[in-house]
Amino acid sequence: MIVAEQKPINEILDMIKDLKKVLVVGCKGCVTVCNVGGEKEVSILATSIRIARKKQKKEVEVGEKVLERQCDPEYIEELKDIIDDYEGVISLACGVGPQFIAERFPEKLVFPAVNTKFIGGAIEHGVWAERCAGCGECVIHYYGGMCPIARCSKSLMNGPCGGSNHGKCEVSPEIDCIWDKIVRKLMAQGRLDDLLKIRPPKSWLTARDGGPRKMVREELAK
Amino acid sequence: MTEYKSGSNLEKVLKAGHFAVTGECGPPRGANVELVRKKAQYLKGYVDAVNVTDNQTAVVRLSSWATCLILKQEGLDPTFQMVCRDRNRLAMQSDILGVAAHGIKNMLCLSGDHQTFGDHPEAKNVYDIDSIQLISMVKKMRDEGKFLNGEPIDVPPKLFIGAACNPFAEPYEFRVYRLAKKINAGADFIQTQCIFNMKRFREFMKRVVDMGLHERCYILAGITPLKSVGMARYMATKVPGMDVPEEIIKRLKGAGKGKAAEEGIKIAVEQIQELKEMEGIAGIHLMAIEWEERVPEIVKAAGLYPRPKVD
Amino acid sequence: MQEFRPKIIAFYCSNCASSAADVSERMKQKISENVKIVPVPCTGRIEILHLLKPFEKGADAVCVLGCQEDSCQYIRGIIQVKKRVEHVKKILEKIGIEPERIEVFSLSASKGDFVDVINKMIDKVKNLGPIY
Amino acid sequence: MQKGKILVIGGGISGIEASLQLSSLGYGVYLVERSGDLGGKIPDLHRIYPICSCCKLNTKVFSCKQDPNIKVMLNTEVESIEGEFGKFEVTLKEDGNFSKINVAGIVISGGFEPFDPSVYENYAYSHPNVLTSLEYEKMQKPFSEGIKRPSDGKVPERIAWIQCVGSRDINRCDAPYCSSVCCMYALKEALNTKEINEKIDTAIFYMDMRAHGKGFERYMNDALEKGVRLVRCRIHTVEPNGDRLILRYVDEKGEPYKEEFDLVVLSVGLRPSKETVEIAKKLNLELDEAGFIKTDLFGRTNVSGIFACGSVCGPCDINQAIVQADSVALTVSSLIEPEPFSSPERPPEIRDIKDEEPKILFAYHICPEMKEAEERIERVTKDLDLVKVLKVEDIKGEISSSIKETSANRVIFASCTPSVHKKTVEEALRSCGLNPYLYETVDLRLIETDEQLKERILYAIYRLKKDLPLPVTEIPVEKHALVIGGGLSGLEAAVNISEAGYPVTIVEKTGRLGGHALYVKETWDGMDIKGYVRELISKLEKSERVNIMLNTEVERSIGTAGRFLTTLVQDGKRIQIRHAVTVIATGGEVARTDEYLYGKSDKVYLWSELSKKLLEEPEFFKSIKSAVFIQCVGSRDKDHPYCSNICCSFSVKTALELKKLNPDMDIYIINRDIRTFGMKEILYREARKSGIVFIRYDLERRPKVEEKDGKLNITVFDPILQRDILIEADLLSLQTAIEPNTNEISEIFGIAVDQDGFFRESPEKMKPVDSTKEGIFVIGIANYPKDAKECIEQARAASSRAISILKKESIVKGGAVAEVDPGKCAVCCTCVRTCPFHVPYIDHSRGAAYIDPALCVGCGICVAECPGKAIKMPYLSDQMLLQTAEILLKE
Repeated sequence: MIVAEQKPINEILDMIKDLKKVLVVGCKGCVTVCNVGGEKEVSILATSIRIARKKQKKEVEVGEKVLERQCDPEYIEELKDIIDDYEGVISLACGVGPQFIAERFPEKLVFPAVNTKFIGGAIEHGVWAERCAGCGECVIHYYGGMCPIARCSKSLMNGPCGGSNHGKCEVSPEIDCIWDKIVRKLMAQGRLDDLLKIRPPKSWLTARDGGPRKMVREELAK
Repeated sequence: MTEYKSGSNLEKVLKAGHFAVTGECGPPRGANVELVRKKAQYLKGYVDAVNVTDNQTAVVRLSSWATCLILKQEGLDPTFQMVCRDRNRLAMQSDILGVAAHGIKNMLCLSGDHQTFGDHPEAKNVYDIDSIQLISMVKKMRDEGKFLNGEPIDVPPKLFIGAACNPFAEPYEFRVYRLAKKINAGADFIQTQCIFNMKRFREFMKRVVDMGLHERCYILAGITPLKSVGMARYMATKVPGMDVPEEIIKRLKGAGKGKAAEEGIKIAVEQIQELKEMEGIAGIHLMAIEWEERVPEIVKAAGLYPRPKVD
Repeated sequence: MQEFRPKIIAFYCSNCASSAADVSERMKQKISENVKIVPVPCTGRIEILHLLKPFEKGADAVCVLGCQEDSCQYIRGIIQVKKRVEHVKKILEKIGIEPERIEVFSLSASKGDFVDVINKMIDKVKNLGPIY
Repeated sequence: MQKGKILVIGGGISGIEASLQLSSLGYGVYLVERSGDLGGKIPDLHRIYPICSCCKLNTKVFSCKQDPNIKVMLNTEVESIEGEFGKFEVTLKEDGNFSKINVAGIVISGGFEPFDPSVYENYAYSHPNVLTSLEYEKMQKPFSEGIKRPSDGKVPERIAWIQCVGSRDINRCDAPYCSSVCCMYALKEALNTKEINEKIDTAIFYMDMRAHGKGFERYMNDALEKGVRLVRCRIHTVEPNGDRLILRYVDEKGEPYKEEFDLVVLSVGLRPSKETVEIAKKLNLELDEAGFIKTDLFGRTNVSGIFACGSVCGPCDINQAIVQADSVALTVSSLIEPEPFSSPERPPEIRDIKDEEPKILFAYHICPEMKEAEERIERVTKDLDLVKVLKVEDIKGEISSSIKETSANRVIFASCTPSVHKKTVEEALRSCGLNPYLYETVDLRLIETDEQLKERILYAIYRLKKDLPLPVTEIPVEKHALVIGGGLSGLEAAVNISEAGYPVTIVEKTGRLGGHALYVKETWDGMDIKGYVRELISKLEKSERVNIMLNTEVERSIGTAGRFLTTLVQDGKRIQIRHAVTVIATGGEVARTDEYLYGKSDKVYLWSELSKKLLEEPEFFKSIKSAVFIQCVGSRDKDHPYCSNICCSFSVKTALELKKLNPDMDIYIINRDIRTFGMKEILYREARKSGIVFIRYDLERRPKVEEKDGKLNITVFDPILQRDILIEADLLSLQTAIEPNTNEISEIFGIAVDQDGFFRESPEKMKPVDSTKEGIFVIGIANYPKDAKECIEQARAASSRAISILKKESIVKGGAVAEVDPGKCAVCCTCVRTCPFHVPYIDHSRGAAYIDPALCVGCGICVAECPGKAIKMPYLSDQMLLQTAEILLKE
């Protein structure tokens, strides 16, 4: 899933400081599951805004709405009937949501309330970790099912650098050295030969380096 | 007549079978050419080649290639260092051509410390290719006369290719294979991380020799004289992949107040003596960090002065 | 000028805070009328929004009175709510409200701290003055 | 088998508990009490360590009074008992009227009476400022005047407690035993005094501080921290000096001291109740040397059909009395077929009140002294939307009759500790065909004004109108018991439950049954434990109802009383079993140590090793010339701040045994206190008589052990001689702490442990073998270190309570539980991960998480965690919680 985190509330308040009517819009997709943009967080943000503006003695009217997903235009359409009551929209979806809203309602101000972080999963309750960098050409089968592109701080493709330390990355003891894991796993599997092969430089053409990406599936697209 | 890959002084010394000594010069944090020249004077005549670091520890410094040029003017044989952090494959290849064009003949290929350690932690890193891919790219440019994309180079760069090796980083059991991988990729010489734990290094070298890796490439053992107990502690705890055994720290402490530096140099000299006898070791790489002025003394004490002249 | 009498909402665990209240009673301590106490079966039920809402509705402070971390009948209730209170503190701080206006307390069954902690809270909030 | 009803003589806590337990096992019970009410001595106590007593007892008292199968007969004495086992004919006398009843068995639970100190002239008991501990306790009770000096009503500045008055003394009071409870009650009284007025100096004069029970040592440390003084000496004389009293004593060093106090409290010991002993004598029951009724392990007296329990059988605290009462009920049920007065009534079907107009009944329960509160309630409730306001004594009975009378469909219950009465209120609602969760409670404590009370009642009314609990369902009880742990306690429980006719699965981690008991020769009073355990094992092996699973561990367990689902792993294979009750007896281990040359010298043993060696090679000890025991090794210290209870008795008992093997052996027991509580005191006396030397040490001055020339050299500071002495020894036994095996099990079952790692008892209190979760019983060493006899008693008590659950046909679940809305569920697994009890799972056929209402405990944690707001708890809805501030802050 897409993992995101909420922006500091003061930043959000600053974005909307000149508005009197805002609509807070959540999404029931990834951001609900990662506890950042579902029904719960919509209410928390809306309440926080009300308290803050009451404190600032600046009137505000905050609406609350949660959409099924903000990455499909049909659901964005559901805002049609209520959006006119507001000057601006705060989206708690990943980076896709506010853009879809902005595209659909060009006259409205749209604000992102979350920072989209990475593609990852929950390794335990409340802890998410990055697993994929969206490079466009998956190579994890060479590496025991682990991705050095997303999970090595230096995206090294040919083995651990000299900074690997007790299974942790030189960048921070919070980060696992993925190469330590890859080496141990492949050696345990008796795949030393694979480790000794020199992997050639990767083509980044499939990644974002090749320009903004778009995908058309001929068999699906109209 | 011997066939040289680049014909650098270092390559010649090694090929002639001498026990090589390389030094290191950290470029200044500015365009202070005088400082570079001063450091060069300390080293001149005492080392066979001088490594010039490339934004070491991700701190911005005078560029490696520019510093190399100054050293060359001072009559030293510089080793151009390049890390994968700051350049993509285009910039790398053009810089490689650049140094070769100016007569620089050694190059050390590294991954580079992560930028979060340095003075611009907000920077975007590149890591387009990794150090091993860099080694093979340089080799391809030199030996096949081709760019990475396979297109021909008009006058290929002649460089003696080096790589780094840290026998003390984890996973230990893999380190010797990683060394093999670098040699397979095309490394002509290896400079190791500073060695303090001689026991572990002996074990490592035994595996290197067993695998015959020392016959395929020159291995220079990294030596850093310790200036103080504080420095030793810092190295032991703060620098990733560094193994400073407690007895070394004890020994420095035991030397008494104000005498730790002398003891540090003594330890370094003892290490060099042992390394001279160690099978598979072709020389040492002396990294006297911000302590270049003591290099002559160490080289002399280790019986490695004067340096041989090979033509 | 009229004295400022802070309005406080106190959620409390009807299992554990109960014994602490008992001791307070015995020590003849009193609770101010402006403190509104709300029993819940376990403080683990209290969400961030429940803690935030009273501020919108005019409370000057909110507190949660639960059990000791190692004696929660539902094992993790008090631990969870403590984290949520921490989160609410961060929100309050960022919107310019003193984070001390929300607190969570683990009461000890043997000490009469039920009223004690509430009174301390009242004193603290009195010093802070009204929010709005 | 005999069949019939049971007579219980004595309405103190053991009699009450025995009656309730017998009733739940199906008996009709006559509960006869001489005085005007049930409860025995407890109503006089200010608090029961560590909490308030009256409410907890009241629940049990009223349960007795309401129970159609318990006939409570107050102001009644037993005139005569004729006949024999199965056919006793008892004549009772009530206010001069005689009546006859026929019973199959008799349980005597006549309790104790405090020792009368007036026989001692030297304690100046006739002085107004010298009180017994019970008299002092009455003075401390809530709503009474507070602590005053009786002679002039002044607040005392200094109070002294004198321990062992009428205990541990054969010279003058004929009490060779230790009364077990006095050290703790003195600490409690002193600590309560400090809490009421911390300026009062409190000093306890004692010989050995016997804080040997669960949580006692911490309580003692807490008292010390709060400034309670402990002075080690025996006080011989109390000298009156006007209103004050002088105590003269010499400390251990022989230094004389003189202190003056305003009050002196005599910590009087326990004696068997005189009246009961008289009955016992009439029945020819055997008494022990101290005059208590002699029973076997199961509570049987020498006369068949007559049983006894509680402090009439020897000094015991409230928890032990309850355990014994439950155990004796089990014994009765194994010998007598139950005959009830009436068969249990099935409560009416639960009706749906969704469309009914809310009608709220307000019931309150308060202590008689709370006049002011009562008036306030009457004032405040007058104008509120309530169908009736009533003060209740008998909570269940009066609430249910009022519901019927007013056709109320919701209840507000107010009392000073409503959490204690919740079950009773639920039962009342259920008995009227209502969802048992249709009530709110109002805690009457800390209410000072009418406004406060009104606000709380209004909030309760609002909630009752707003939130309706989920409908409840009846779930059939799984007629199967799971016992975890194959040691003495587990075996005893498994045997009892299976003999009562229920299938039992007993799980043992290791490859053999028996546990530590296999290495114990006998108990302190000579019972052959090893043999007893072997007998239990053979019974289990023969039983068709018992499934013994060795080398098996528990992986997880969910559910509550009536229905558990537990996964076991045996040889890597997973086996799931369903059961109604869980008995956990995972035991404990003797802690290892690296002190005192343990592991370095072959002459140094852990006590468990010594016990084993003594069993296997008794010959070895004949050549030993000198043996030393060191007590409290790594125990009662920072890491183990509790007393392991049995080590003192072990050492004294073992020392005596060594003396028997080799009368010339020199034996030293180096200790911090000798805690041979209860009848074990007699053993201690015998040990001193036989020449065993006891030397006390402090944590600051521990003994030192060295090995020289094949001998152990033990140096210890003798506080009496005031110098180090050197002992040459051939053998050293180290009595280390007992550590519980509770870690993983407590997590798997979601039950709490105390600060020392032993299982915590139910928050409802006065349920010593119930864990913090209904239907899970915790017994044996894992509950707290105790001797074999107490382990067996606990196992029997737990079996007895387990059987009363197994006997039920169904349990009611629902109401205050969480429910998933499949439409909103994002199947994100948050509930699966955060439920402390591992109840939710993803049901793929629903495409949503599922929470089994039978297993949910209703904590609300998943409701709060669910990111999609898909889990509801109608009992405490979001809507309600969000409006709370609005309702309460309304100007």
